[in-house]
Amino acid sequence: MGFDFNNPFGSITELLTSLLINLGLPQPLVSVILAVVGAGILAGVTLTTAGVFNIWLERKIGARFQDRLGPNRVGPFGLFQGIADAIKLTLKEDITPTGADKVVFNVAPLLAVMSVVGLWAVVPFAPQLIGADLNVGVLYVVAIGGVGTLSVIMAGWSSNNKYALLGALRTVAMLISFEIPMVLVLLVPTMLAGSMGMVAIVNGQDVWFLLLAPVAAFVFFVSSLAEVGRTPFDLIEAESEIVAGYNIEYSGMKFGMFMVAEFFHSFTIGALFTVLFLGGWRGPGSETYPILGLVYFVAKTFFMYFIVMWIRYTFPRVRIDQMMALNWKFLTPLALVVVMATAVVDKLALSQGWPRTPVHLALNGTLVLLTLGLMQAYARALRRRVEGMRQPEAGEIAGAAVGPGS
Amino acid sequence: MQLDLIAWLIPLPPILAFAAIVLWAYRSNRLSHGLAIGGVAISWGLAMLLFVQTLGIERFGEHPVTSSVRWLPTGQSALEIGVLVDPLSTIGLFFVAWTLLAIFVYSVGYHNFGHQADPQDVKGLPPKSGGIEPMYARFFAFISLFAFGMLVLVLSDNLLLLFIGWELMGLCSYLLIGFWYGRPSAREAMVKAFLTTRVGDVFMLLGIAYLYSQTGTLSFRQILYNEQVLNTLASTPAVIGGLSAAGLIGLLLFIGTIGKSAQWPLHVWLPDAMEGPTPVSALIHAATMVSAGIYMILRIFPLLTAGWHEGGGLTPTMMVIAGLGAFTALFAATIAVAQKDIKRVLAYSTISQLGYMVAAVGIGAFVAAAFHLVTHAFFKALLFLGSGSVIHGVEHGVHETHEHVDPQDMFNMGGLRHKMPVTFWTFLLGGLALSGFPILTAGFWSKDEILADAFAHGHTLVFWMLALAALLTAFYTMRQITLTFLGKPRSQAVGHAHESTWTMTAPLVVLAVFAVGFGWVGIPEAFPGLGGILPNWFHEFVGGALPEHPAAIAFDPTPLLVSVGVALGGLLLGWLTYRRIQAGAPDPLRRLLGPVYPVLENKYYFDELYDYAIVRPAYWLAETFTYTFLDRRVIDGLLHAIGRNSLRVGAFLRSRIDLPVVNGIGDWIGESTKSSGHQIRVVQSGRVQQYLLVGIVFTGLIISFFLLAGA
Amino acid sequence: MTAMQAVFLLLGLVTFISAVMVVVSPQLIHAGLWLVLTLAGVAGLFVLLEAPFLAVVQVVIYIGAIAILIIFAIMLTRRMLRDEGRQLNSLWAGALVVTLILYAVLVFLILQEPSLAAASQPIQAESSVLLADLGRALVDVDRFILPFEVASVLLLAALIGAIYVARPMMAGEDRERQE
Amino acid sequence: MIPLSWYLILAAGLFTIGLFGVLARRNAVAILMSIELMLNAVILNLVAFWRYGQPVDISGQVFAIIVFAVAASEAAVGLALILSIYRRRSTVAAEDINMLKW
Repeated sequence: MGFDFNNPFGSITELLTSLLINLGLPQPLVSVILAVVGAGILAGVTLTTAGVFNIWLERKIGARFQDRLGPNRVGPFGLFQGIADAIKLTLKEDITPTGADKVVFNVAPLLAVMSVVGLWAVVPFAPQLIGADLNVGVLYVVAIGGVGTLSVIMAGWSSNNKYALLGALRTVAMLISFEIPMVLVLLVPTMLAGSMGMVAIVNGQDVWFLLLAPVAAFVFFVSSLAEVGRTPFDLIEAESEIVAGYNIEYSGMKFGMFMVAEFFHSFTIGALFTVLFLGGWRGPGSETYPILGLVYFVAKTFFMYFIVMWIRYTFPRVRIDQMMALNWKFLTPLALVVVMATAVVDKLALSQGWPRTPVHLALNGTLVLLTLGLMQAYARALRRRVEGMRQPEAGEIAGAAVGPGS
Repeated sequence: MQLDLIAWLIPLPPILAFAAIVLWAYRSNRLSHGLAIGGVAISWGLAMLLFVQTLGIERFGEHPVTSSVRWLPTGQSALEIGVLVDPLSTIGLFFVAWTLLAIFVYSVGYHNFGHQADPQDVKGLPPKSGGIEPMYARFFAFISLFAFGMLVLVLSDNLLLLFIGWELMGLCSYLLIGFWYGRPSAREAMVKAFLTTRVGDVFMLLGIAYLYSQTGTLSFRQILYNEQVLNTLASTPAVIGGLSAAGLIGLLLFIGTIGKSAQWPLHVWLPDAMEGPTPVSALIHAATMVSAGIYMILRIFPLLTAGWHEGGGLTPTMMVIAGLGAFTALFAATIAVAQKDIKRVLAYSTISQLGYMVAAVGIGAFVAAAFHLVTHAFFKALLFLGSGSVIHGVEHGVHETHEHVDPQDMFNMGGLRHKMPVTFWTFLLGGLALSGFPILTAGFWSKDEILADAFAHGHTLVFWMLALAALLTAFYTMRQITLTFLGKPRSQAVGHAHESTWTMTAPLVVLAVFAVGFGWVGIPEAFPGLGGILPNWFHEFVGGALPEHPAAIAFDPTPLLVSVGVALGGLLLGWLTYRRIQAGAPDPLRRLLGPVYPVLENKYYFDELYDYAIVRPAYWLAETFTYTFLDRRVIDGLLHAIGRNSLRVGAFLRSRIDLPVVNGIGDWIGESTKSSGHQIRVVQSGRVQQYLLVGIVFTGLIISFFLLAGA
Repeated sequence: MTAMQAVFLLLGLVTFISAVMVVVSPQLIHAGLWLVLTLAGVAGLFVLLEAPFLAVVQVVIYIGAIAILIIFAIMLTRRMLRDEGRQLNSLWAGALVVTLILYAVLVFLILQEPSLAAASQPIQAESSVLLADLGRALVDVDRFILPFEVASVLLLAALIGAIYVARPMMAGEDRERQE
Repeated sequence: MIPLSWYLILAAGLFTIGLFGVLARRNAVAILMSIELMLNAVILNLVAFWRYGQPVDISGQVFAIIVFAVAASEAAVGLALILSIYRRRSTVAAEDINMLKW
């Protein structure tokens, strides 16, 4: 078995597989072990390097948005700022509040990081370079997201702090709510690619799904932002309302883990978006040189990450009722419609032999127009009602007082 | 679309409209009449589609469209409901659909749609001053239900379904006659109509039951087009001597027709039924429901005539039918001559014309009867709607002038031809059709065919009675037209009358077209000059409904001359008598006829006769004999005696047996149940988990018992 | 003992112990968290059974929805949180006896049946093919579409019912009930 | 390899533990959790039988999925009921919820 330098990751996998099978382990178990090990290594390596770098990046770019310089003391361009932060957090005192549920309190941050790192197990960086190509990869993403929710609950409850509990309740309500449109629109790339496996989805993107399903991409992006709890959805740690949310009692590296989890998560949604809608590693030449695919992937991911940051420094925070309304009255119905429409149109297009991309583009265009029209009508009705409330006539008041059903 | 599917669908829209109006739409008048008219328009469209489609079918009578489903299983067999589209039902559907549509549209205008509701109007009374009818939506609901009943009746393929439609219409007739239930006369009329027709219906139901017991089926196809069944029925002697089973069944069913089609002696309800709104009079009591009786005997024609061959002697049943029809025709015509109320004249005219058809059926003139049925439906609906338009216009004048005149009394009218031209011309056409104005009108052709048939087959008595009736018909028709439209206004109110809205006049025009034109499809081939220009399509088409195609009768100038003579003569007489009548002057006939006139005016005192002969004796029987004597004295006395003795026995049983023995046992059972309940009730702790635990333990015990026992 | 058996024993032990903890732990929220662990263990067993789809669905539905919902409900009702008194009712001893007997009988029956106890080789099947087949089977008219649709109707009914039952009473309604 | 009986014994264990919880726990939410345990045992059984029986015939998984749906409905409705009772009676102890007792 020769080592193919054009496809290094595939060769390594094959090598390890044959090695383990020779040790007497059965095939399925070997793939499980390899998946776990591979995912661990991949995620660990990627995230520790990317994490430290990301913190620097975020602070630097954020500074630029706010017309500042940002970190510039530690290392060239302040590059080592992330490392310095990490060291500082590690050295800080680790406080466990009295009355806290110690085990749960300590497990929560671990779970938080785990849930993010776990996501990377199914992210294909390049051809063959994937922790585990589960054939239910998309569903796996959702499942792991659920574990993140659990960590928030655990943190909030175990802190024995009212603000933490309130923050946790808010967060969980939000996470559970936004999971629904996210899961729904995840069906769109699944349908378009005909598989739930991440690699199959990437392979299916001869045309980026962003072009085939821009509405779904939009819904996915917005709901992932909410899942991360990034601005404009950072009301879960709104300092002015509930001090700092579920992680108020955490300090030192445990707090650091929550923070890192959040940073990773924003980065991760960039990666997921890339995989699902931007064609993953695919680009000119990536078939012949898999290494090039990795470059494409990282570039796309960072671009998405930049957009996330851009939004963070641009938009104000929404209120909780606005957030819920956005989810239940806008994203969820839209996602439902998109899923159904895409399913029908795609089936039609395939059976009738229509060109796929224009058909889907037209469908999405129609959906956008419809949505905008509906929103306009809704806004108009709302305005009319508000105006009616401002200057109520005598008869109206009497009518309202009697009301129906009384 | 398949024809049987269309046939199934035809009756549905009106019943859906009825349900929708009654349940939801009744708050909106516009929506209600929209639903009703929309429903009947869909039915109309489907009926026309069916009509056009069936025209193209060769030998349609032998291959009708049938479809049925099992409905009520009865032992081995099952009662079925189904549709039958043969030439007869096609023709029936044709005139029913047209008249329904016309009258529905007419009702919109008649009930003053578009006018403001008058706050003085109350439900149950007609609007006082031209406001919209307070129960507008209800009216449309009722007539929609009626339309359903009529369409079911026409399309049904068996007697049971026909009877259902029949009774449905009876109910609607009752409801609609009493639509203005605030008027005592309307209440009495509705009860009268209902009870009178019920007399006929009971006999009809008897006939149906007898038929079912004899043949085991009620399907038209299986009975009427089955030579064997008919022969068996015709040769089986019935329970009543001298009649065959077929004859008796036919007679019983015919009594249903007597009630429904208001033949003597059950005719008394129809004139009173004019208490309902005029569209109802036109729809139910002229065009459709009363025709249903004729339709039914046409439907069962092979059964009625079982044992009779064309040209042969009449069976007893047919003799009864022919005699009764001819008598009714003449009898009602004489009454119509002396009536003042514009609608009452038409009501008696309807009875008379229905008598014609009955007589035609009685002498075996199937096609002629069907032909007259259709043409009569058109021109009589037209006349009623026209009279409604007249009344409407005169009422308007009454409101304007505040003059207290009866808006339905013809002697108050006159000169309306200038005020209401459309109504006048259409009414004139309808009147001419009714009186059988030669060549031009449909009534001439259909009536002439009946007369020719009667003459050709030697039923001279019938022929002359009908001819005399025709003369009277022409006379009273002209009397009506002259009094109403010609001359000068005889009251101020009439001077202020004006033409009705288009929703009322448009149906008049449509019906007038049919009243004139429909006769041309049935011109006999042998008619001199005109015969053969247009094929005698009607005879060919409808005659196909019979197993044996009836032969066309040879031409004979006598009946033609007689019918032309009586028509023109009657018209002329009518015009001459009434053209110069002054306001407040008595009817010139009064002088002419002397003592006969009051008899006619009071309808031969039939209402009084029934009152003395039936109603009062019934009251007396109920009050004096049954109540006072039988009930109070005999039965009560008996009961009191039994009661007193029972009390004594009871007291004995109670004190000696019940209290010590029975009660003791009962109390003991009760008490012991109570105490054991008290002891057991700790088991019901209200704790679900305990129940579950007990359940599991016992389930385990039972399972292990069976497992161990099995092992 | 093969590696697979070791993995199974490990997972089974975790599942079993956390299941025990679910029913005995005095704090309700701990019970909820133990429940999560039990469910995760069962998900792992599904992976061993080569039903990855069910494993992921188990995580999504049970951990991500049901368990979270239960914990959420516990947190919403604060008295439950504080309720650290007696967690078992008076029947617990009887219940323990009954369940132990039941378990003993079940284990006895399972072990008695030789075909079950044999260390049989599970039949190999390509899991992605199975997944596709599962998807088709659920919407195939000839197979499971009816139960599938009924289940979805059941879910909808449960959704509506839950909202109706749990919603706070309106002011007017309250008055109505008092009357 | 792993014998089928191991799975069955484990599932039986989960089931009886759940049953014990249903029978013995005071708190209604805890009872609900125990019911979930029992349902999970059922699912485990279904999947194990499927795997060792006829994996090509997918019905075991289908039934598992339907049980998932039932479990989700049960949890939602059960929790709604418990919350409703809690709001009215301020208790969630199963033995205190005995309003229908004689």
